[in-house]
Amino acid sequence: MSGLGDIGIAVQEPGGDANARAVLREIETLLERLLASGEGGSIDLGGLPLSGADYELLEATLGHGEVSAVIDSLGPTDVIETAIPGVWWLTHCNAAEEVMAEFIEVGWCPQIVLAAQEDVSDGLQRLRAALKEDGNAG
Amino acid sequence: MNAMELLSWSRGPGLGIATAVFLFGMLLRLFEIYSLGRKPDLAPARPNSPGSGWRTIISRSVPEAPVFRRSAVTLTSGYLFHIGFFIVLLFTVPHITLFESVIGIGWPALPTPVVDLVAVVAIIAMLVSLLHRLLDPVKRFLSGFGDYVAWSVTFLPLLTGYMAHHHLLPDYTLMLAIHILSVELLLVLFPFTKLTHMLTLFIARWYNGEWFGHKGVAS
Amino acid sequence: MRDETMLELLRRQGVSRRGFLKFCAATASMLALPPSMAAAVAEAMATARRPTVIWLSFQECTGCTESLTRSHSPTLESLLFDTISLDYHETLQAAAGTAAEAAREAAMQNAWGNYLVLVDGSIPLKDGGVYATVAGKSNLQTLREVAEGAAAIVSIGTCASYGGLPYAKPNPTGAVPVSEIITDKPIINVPGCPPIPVVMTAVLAHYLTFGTLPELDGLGRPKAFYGESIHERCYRRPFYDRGLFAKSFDDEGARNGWCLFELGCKGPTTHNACATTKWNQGTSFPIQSGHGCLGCSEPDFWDAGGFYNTLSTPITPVTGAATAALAAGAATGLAVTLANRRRKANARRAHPEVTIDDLEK
Amino acid sequence: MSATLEKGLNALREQIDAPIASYFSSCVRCGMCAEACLFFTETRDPKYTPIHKLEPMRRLWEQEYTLSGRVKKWLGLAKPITDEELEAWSPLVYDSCTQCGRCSMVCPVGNDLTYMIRKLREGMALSGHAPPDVVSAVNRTVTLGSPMGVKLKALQAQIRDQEAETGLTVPINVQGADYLALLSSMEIMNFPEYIGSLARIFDRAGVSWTLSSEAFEATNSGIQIGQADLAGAIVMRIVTAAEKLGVKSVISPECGHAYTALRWEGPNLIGRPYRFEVVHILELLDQLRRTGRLKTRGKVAEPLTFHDPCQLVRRGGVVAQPRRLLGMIAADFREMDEHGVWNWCCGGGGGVSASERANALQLTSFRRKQAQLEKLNVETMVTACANCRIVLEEGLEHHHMDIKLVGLTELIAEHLEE
Repeated sequence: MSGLGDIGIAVQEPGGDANARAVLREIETLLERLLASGEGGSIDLGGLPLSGADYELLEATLGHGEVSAVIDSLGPTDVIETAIPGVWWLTHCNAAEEVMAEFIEVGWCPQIVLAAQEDVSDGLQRLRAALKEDGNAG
Repeated sequence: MNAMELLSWSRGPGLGIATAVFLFGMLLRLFEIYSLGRKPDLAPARPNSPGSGWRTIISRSVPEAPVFRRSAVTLTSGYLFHIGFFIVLLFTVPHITLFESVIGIGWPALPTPVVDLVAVVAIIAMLVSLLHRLLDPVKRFLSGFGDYVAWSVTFLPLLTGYMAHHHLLPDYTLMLAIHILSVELLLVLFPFTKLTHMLTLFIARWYNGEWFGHKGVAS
Repeated sequence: MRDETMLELLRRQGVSRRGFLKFCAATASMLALPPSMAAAVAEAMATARRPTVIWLSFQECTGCTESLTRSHSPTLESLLFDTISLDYHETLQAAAGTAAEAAREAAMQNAWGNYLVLVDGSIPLKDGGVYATVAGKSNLQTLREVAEGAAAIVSIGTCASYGGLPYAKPNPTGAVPVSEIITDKPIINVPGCPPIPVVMTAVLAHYLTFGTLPELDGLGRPKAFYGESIHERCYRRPFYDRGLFAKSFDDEGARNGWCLFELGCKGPTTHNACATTKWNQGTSFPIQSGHGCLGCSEPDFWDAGGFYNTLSTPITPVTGAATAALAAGAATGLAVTLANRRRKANARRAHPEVTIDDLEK
Repeated sequence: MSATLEKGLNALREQIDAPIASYFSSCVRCGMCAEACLFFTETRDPKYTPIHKLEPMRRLWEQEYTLSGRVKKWLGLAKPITDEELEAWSPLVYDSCTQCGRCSMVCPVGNDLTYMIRKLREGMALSGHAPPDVVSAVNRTVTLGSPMGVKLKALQAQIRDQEAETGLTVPINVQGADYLALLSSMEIMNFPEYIGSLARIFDRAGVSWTLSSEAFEATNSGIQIGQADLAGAIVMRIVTAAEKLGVKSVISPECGHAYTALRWEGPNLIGRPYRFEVVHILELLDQLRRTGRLKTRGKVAEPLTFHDPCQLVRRGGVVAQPRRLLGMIAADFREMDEHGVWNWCCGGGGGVSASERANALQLTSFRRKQAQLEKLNVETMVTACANCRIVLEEGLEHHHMDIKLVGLTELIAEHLEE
């Protein structure tokens, strides 16, 4: 036996892409709602048994858009705008870059990208402290 | 007792008890029958009879056309139920593995959708036969408590087996336990109800066929 | 520090609001809550106090602890564990001997009535419980003592939940699960041999977040993870439905990934999340690796027939009972035969010489 | 008079054998035997279902010969069999069963219900629950030699008439003849032409035959009432006479149950095989036909049908012979829809016609035969049983049907080649 590939076990992926189609319909509804009321929504991809075919269909249909960002907090989080503006693909990873959770978010901008008030105020304090040190030094 | 314990009991001690009662009872029934003996027939038999006991064991399964017409509901529902019951019993994978584990011989199963359809047909046929028993004046007149008990304990394994296969109760473990227990109930009551006919009808047909065959008649 | 909220703790560790939101979103996902609940989780986390947790190990193999700690890198689970105050765990704690026991007693005193007890392992009762003692105290005594001040007990693993391996026949130590000793406290069973790590952490997360026990099934298991059978969520289920079964571990069917029912898979009667959550960071689970489910998260799984015996086959052989029954049947049959023969012979003897007078009363 | 319940039950204990046990063990209460019984089909009354008629015997079997039944009886859960019950069952066991055997052919599990009714009658007879008219008939057979009380003198008178008519001698008590012919009293009294027909056919065919003055009556009321000892005594008379005359064969007359009594039950009733063989007259005639000794001329032009006597076909195996014989003399022979071993009874066999109280039921049950006949559009019905013939005549008359009845032997005799 020269490698794992020689072991005669075929792992069959559960077939079909019915779940991806359901997700795409849900995205359609969420986009309509966003345009009508300004309120978007979020879909937890981890809560669905998605097959390889499901992922392929989702990726092929949604594609890559203009924005991609990485949030580095408790491990990387990839934020990618799909080719459908307003539809965001969020992948939360841990420090070992293992996927912890995956969401499709529909909105003008994902909540997690926006700076939070307490982080901004923390930052402001840090800036002031830095300026003060600068001043002291200067 | 939780569902798993019930299932374990039904697959262990329950099955042992049921098998034992069934075999004990059926063997006893054979002794009860044959102990009564039969006088030899001193009248010379007709030579070259078209009939015999062995022939009747087979031929009695095929009714004459006028007989069929007069008892069409009884015969149709009876046939569908009996054939369906035995197909489901003998040609589903879990049952074959059971037989294989007990008697050491296995055989190929039928495709699941086929067995599934057959099970539905058998269930419907049994419901029809019950309805007929309740509505037909002769059957209603002849039927006693034991007849309805026999129907029930035969129907339950079919119904619960179908339900288990299709996961029709939220808890499959409980459903499977109920199914196995219903079969065990059937086995326990088998020798003490009219269900004994499964075995004794071969004896009855043989005696009948021999009697007629002796006289040169195929019955 | 003990009175810190979860949010405060995370911020103290330098985690930003974004990280907190991520943590809450992942927790909501883990708890199988809709994404819209992430905000509610965040809100709860912002005010939840870190609970005191005491982990008791009885007759066990440490597999459950292994399962929980064998994450090679800091994960959300480990982070979550960092947020609880694990005040006593014989295997993990640094302290030993009397110091360890003192730590436990101190933790109990400080949080009397509010701490969580996590138990792995079953409790031996035979011969006064002498088969498992710590510091001269039997497991039974320890459990009773610690449970008294507990808010709730989480039975980690099948041994604590249902007795597990020590409970298997012939059960030489008289082992019992926690639920047979403690009857006046809420108990959550997280069975499995071992349980899936995320299931353990999710139960803690739920308690942490909402301060309540998750919804449980009839066997005390959280419905969110044990609500469905392995079979129902198994990717090989279509083969079962089509009647395609592997007959041995190296046949065509096995190579084609067909259903393992005939090879003893207990998936249909086993409730767990393996088929969806999988193991080792979602890599695989037994059936995907070509081996049937053992049914490890169910009561009595050691005694439910061999692991390689089909679910529909007898647990104990029936041949003995059958032989005995046939022998008894033959003996009774002979007795009935003699009785029937005698009765018939008597009837023949009593046969009168019949005249036409015998035809009328 | 000494019939008692205990004697009856004791007879049943003696009669119940392995076949009966297998039959009762197998019944599934499907009710198909009802549709085989003309007393049910013509009344639609479920109480005439054949298996129901056996209920007292079934209970006795269960209570006395099965372990579960014995336990039930011991626990006081078994319903005992009483005189009242047997009396209530008498019309079911006697008046509404002609022993035709059709139910035995239909039962899907193979129960020979007729066999069981025959055995049940053993118990009914000795417990005093047989119909009074049948009891009287047995009385006359045993004491006078014939159920109708026909004495030798009456027979001799009929023989003289037939001898005058045919110009032939009817041999009596001829030592060493090949065949001993028997008669039924119905033939002697109602159809004496049968004697003349025999004389003419045997004369033409060169058959060596005789009648016996000691045993001329073939009918056996002991079989009908179901009492083996008395039936055996009646059979024994014939056996003694036949063996004394040293005949090779005894000819059963055109009478169904006489054939059953002599051919099938006789050796078992007397407990030994005969030193002669028994043939039905139709079997003998067919044999003569085959060997070319029976020659006929001309054919009956009008359409005719044949009524199969149950004891001859279904319970006796004489099926093809009458058809071959009719083939010689009938130009337009029409079979009934169900015939041969699947025939329908005339409604009066098995002692039913001997019982006054069964008369109305017997006429009702004739509707089955009526329906069969109406489909055929025949003017003549041939049969080979004097009892069937009388019962059919009553039925035809009662239902205002214009069909001529004739015995097959007579019809053959009428068409003998000169």
